[in-house]
Amino acid sequence: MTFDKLTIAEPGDLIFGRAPKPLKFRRGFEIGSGQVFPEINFTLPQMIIDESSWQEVKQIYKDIIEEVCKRAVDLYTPALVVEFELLPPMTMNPDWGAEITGILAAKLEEFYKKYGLKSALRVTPVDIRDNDRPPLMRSGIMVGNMFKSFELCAQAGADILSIESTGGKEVHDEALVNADLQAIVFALGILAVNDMQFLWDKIVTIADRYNVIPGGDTACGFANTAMVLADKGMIPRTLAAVVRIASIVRSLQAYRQGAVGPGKDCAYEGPFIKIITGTPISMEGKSSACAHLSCLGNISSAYADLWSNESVQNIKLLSTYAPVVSVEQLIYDCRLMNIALKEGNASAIKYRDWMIKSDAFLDPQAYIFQPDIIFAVAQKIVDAASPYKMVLSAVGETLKILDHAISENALKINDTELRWIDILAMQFETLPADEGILIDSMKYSQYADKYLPEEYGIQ
Amino acid sequence: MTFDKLTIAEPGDLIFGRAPKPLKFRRGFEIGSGQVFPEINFTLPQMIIDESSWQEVKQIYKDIIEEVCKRAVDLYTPALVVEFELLPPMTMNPDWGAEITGILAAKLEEFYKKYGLKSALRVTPVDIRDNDRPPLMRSGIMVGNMFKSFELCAQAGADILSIESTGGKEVHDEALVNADLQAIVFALGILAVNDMQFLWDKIVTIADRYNVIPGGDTACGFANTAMVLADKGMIPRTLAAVVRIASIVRSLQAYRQGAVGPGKDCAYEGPFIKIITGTPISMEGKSSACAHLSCLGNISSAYADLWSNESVQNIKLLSTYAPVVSVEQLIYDCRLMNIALKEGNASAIKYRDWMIKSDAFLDPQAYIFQPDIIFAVAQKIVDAASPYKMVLSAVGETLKILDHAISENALKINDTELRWIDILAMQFETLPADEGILIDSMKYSQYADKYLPEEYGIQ
Amino acid sequence: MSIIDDIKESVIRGHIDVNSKYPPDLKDKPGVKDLVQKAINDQIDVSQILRQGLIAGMEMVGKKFSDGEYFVPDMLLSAQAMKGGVQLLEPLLKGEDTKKLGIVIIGTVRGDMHDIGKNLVGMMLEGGGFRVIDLGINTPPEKFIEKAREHPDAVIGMSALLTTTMENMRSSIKALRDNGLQNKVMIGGAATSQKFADEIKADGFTRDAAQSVQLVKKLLGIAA
Amino acid sequence: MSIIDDIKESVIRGHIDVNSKYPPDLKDKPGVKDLVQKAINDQIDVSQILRQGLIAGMEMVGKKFSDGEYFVPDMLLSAQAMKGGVQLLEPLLKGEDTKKLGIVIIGTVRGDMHDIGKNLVGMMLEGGGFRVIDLGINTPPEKFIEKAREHPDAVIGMSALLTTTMENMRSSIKALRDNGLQNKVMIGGAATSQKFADEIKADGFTRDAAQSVQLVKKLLGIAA
Ligand code: B12
Ligand code: B12
Repeated sequence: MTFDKLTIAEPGDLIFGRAPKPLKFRRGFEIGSGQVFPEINFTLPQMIIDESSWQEVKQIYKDIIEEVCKRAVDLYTPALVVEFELLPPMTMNPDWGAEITGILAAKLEEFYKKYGLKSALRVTPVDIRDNDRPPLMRSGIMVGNMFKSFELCAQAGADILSIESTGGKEVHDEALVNADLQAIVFALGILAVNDMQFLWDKIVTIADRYNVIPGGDTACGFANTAMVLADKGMIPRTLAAVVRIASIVRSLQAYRQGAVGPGKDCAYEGPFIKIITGTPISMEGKSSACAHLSCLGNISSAYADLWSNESVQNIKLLSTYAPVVSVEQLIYDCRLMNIALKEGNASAIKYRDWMIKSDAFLDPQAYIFQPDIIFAVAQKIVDAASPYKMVLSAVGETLKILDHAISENALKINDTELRWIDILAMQFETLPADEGILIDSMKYSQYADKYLPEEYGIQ
Repeated sequence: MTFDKLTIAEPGDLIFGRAPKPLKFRRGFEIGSGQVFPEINFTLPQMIIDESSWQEVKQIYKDIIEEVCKRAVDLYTPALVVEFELLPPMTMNPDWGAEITGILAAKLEEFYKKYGLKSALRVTPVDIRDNDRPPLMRSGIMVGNMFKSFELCAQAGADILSIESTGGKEVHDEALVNADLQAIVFALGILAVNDMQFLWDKIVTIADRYNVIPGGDTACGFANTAMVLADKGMIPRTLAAVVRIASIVRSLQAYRQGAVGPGKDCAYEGPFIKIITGTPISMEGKSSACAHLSCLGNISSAYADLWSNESVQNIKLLSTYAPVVSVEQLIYDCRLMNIALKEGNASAIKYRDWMIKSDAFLDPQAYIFQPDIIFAVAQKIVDAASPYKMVLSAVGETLKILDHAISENALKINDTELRWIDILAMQFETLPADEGILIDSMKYSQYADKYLPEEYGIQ
Repeated sequence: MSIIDDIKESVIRGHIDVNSKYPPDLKDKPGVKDLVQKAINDQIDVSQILRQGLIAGMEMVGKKFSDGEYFVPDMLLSAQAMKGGVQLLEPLLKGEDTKKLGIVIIGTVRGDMHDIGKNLVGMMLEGGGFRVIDLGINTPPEKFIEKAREHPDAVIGMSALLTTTMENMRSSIKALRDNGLQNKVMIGGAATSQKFADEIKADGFTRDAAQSVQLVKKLLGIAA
Repeated sequence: MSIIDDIKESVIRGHIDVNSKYPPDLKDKPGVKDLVQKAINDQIDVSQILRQGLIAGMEMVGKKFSDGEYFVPDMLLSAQAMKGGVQLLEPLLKGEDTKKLGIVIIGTVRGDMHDIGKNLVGMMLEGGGFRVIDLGINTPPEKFIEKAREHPDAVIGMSALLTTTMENMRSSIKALRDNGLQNKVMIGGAATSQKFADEIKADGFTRDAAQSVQLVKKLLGIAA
């Protein structure tokens, strides 16, 4: 599947709740055809996962899903998506992940039959290849267990398969704190893209075999790390914005291999993918403050087809357990979006534009989330000849846009940041047009010992 | 201060962010004149409060306020209101409550000077009279400590004084689970009102002495208890709606004694008070799911001048501490409201109406939050001759409205509820027009030993 | 339909006697009291009236509540109606019929004034056939100890809703044990959890009143 | 402005040598290396070059970072520049000047692959004058023990970001103690807190890398 033009041809048509390629689910609903639904995530409280605690682990997941579904019914949610993000031991022992998947799927089925609660289950194994440094991406026991995990979870009742894959991260992590644009582009534009090709080809095959939906990937390990670091004042926000843009192409690769969405909640590159591929996306923002703070609290919901809390531990708040609190908040947020949608396009667009105005001018990471900018950057991507060139022209375009925004005073930014816009522009100039040159030069860089070229199919 | 007509004469003028009688604060901002601001609340995690833990208690409040203010600055909030709700030992030992008040006030002052963060501090002592059963409302050591607590907190830097007072609750608690409308009306329309007269007269005097603002009270102990019980399926939602209406008059009494707002966040009767008195109100909804679940998640924000999380313990979530998570969510919610307001009245009203549509038809407690109903009920209240008569005609009107809504199929409601609409109507018929008769009959009721008439100035 | 069934039915509907106007549709019709009196006059076996009429009816009520068909006030009406009937039977009943299943001592711990939840639990337990001694709110450990001494077989139920009073459950339990009292202790209240119960060595926990009857039976070894 | 000041200034600006293009405005101007070499040639006291030039400069950098004027990459540039200078001085320095303040062994605990935070801490500590031994991610207790044996005076820093790996800090600390190792242990990572640190008997905790230098000094009794 190649995308040589934008599936959503008009910035005005990029909006929450509507995607050109909606997805149908067996428990009675469709994503992307006119409504936004909550996607609830949850994880274990502070505890060890091993044989001795396994019974307790299962009980916790049973309790969570029961409570969450009850609340969803009480609040008449039109449909509910549940994400089960495996924890590392659950992928290392694929049976464990599958067992929890089975528990969740059974409960969703029960609530569908008993109360008509429409639902879908997204299952996200861990990219455990990241366990070794330098990581083995295509060989070794981790790779085997990871794919086994996908296989067993698909069997056990998953409706959607996703992953937060980490190809290229071993280089990117260090490149990021060095603010080394060349290494960042190498990691995202070459290593990551190659890995996505390899990885998603296999995931799609598994998904087809068990006839579940190959959802999508996320640049969490790259761009969300950057977002969190920027929020902590450790790296420039401008850099975080650039990293987000540079990560679009590697996430897009999943769709080139046959993924169909819904995109993963923490993939803030989602809107760019939605405009290119037309697939529905999951997003998160103020709703996921429990998982990480952000400067995209409202603007991130402007294009969401699913609205998520990313993750929260199962701990007791004053009212009840945290996952139930999250699902209630998600449901109420979705109600507003759905009422605006129901009122017609003008109202929906109005609401979308409020979400955008709310955040766009306060942070470069939010600024690039405006429809016309998403449109312009996405256009550059579909026009480029190779993934590497896509990254180059998307980043180039973004640096231009930000520079212009600053000179126009359209964007709040402090001096410490300003200095970095120039440095990044300088670095960008030095990027070779031919990726071969970059690949060679990296062999002699400080990053050389971090990655294994053959694991990415390059010499 | 008597209110014999509605200050907001048009249902269309009842909206978030705007109140006819805005309030000015010394740290640079005004509530009710065109913007909605976050009001953040927080409380201690699981721990004991005594001499041995006091240092730790203070440290926790120091940490919370520091983190919350930092985040508020990072997110450019136009202004921040902080509520410090004392815990019982802090009112029993008035010095303790004052010490924490001082800590919070100092930090707010520091952030105002350093970063220009505009802010106000609301302090809410506990109604510790509730400690004894039957409670002494006007005499005894509890009363003394309670007023001392107000006094010292006012001295220590509070900008606003509030309380969740409990006069009449000793009767109401049992009346509620018995669904005994007569006793409910007696508790709210006679006991509670008399206590509010006594209590708020004193609070206003103290506030004036230290030139701080006498905020307002809340029927939390009555109507929120009913709301929580209804949500747990223990009492009819219709009853909870009626209790909310019956509680308006007792909360209104604070304003008759000289309170000027902002109303307390958990006082969901706020919109009725706002339309009558014109004072700004604080509200909570989906934002306070951490404190209690609710069926008013969006509709409650339709008339809010402050938007609150009610309360959350200082525990660590995956991102950071829960109070910081709450303040981030509040700030983003407020941004949307303020953008709609800035766009002009049509947009603000549109957004308000979405909030209303979101919840109004799914629960009787939400149904009565529609502008025209608020208007109709409030009109009944200002037209009535005495507090008791106000309660009667407000409740009567509400029962009529709900009955009509159900026959029109304008409100989702199940059969178990339906049965109770009739029972409540029946009970209403038996209420005497003359409160003297009710007062006498209660002397021989099952509630007789629960309260002390003389503590309410009745025989 | 036999008079026993009628009794059962009127307990379920919470219709006390011919003069009581609830439920509206049964107004002026004979209620539990009237029917029980008639049954007695008809020489029907009193323990049959109690078991198959009154108790069977109350069990149905409990079920309806768990199924969300009844609210607490519905239950209270039925409980009242049942009481009316029992009062008439009591003088005629043999020992084992009147015997309660056991004693439960409940109270909200020191520093905490929340008691609605606790009261509901007490109500459920009474409905479930237990004798309930309610120590009220703001209960110091000494008070728990005193009552526990008087009733060494009683189950103790502690309630707390504040994060800052939960710890008083821990100290209350410790105080009991330090005084050599082995009464089973169950806890509850919005802020509590099974995890917390285990942590403070409570013997039991439930999230809502409905389940508390089962819990007490389990703690007393009456049910599994 | 003396050459010492120039050195300090170029460390602060992160300008390595005349060939390095950062920062843009200093391109083609002499950098730390060049200036240090010149200072050496001018016979300036090497330990003065080190202390008042390089170290003083790096201290300013740390301050700028805490004040939000610098980002991590700014710091790294300065650190690199400083290293360049130090390399030229090393052969000429007397013992006490090169001596490190102490050793810190850091690692992300077993099962956890998050290491960005840990790496930043390591970086800060090196900048702060400590020798850092990084055990990487997914570190089993045995590995901590092995290194702790080799360096009984070293401070051990453990990082964990998952709620499901925090407990491995507890077991790692226990393993150390069970093996009779008394190294001071500090912990950190998004999910951790002072409360948790106390609970698992860690000797120290900080919420961010910046404070970790102070913490280590405190643990080693170098600073209060
Ligand atoms: C009603 C209420 C009040 C009423 C209490 C009325 C009464 N007589 O109980 C009043 C107004 C007096 C009140 C006062 C205060 N309250 Co209050 N209150 C509530 C509220 C809204 C509802 C509680 C309730 O009745 N729930 C309904 C019942 C049925 O549920 P339940 O209590 O959980 O009980 C069920 C189960 O837990 C279980 N159960 C309960 N007990 C037991 C015992 C056993 C043995 C078993 C087996 C089971 C069991 O069965 C019950 C039925 O299913 C809660 C909000 C909330 N989310 O809970 C706040 C809340 C508990 N209160 C709170 C606060 C802060 C206060 C005050 C300090 C406020 C103030 N500043 O004045 C004071 C403190 C008074 C004191 N010293 O206790 C906070 C607690 C925060 C914290 N730090 O823990 C809460 C969470 C509100 C909030 N979100 O901020 N409150
Ligand atoms: C980046 C990231 C990743 C990257 C990691 C990249 C890397 N090399 O570290 C990748 C993509 C690999 C990843 C993977 C996973 N992650 Co992750 N990840 C994050 C994220 C977004 C940011 C973490 C980060 O780098 N923060 C920035 C640094 C600077 O902050 P920091 O780590 O807190 O460190 C600072 C302080 O804590 C302190 N400090 C840190 N360590 C130490 C040590 C000492 C001794 C001292 C003194 C101080 C100290 O100083 C540092 C600098 O100030 C967080 C979100 C979040 N809210 O933290 C999730 C998060 C931690 N990850 C999460 C999850 C679930 C996962 C996965 C399971 C996801 C999956 N299903 O694939 C896997 C698990 C992999 C594994 N086994 O560990 C969850 C954890 C949930 C839980 N149950 O605990 C989080 C919270 C995201 C979320 N909200 O769901 N993740």
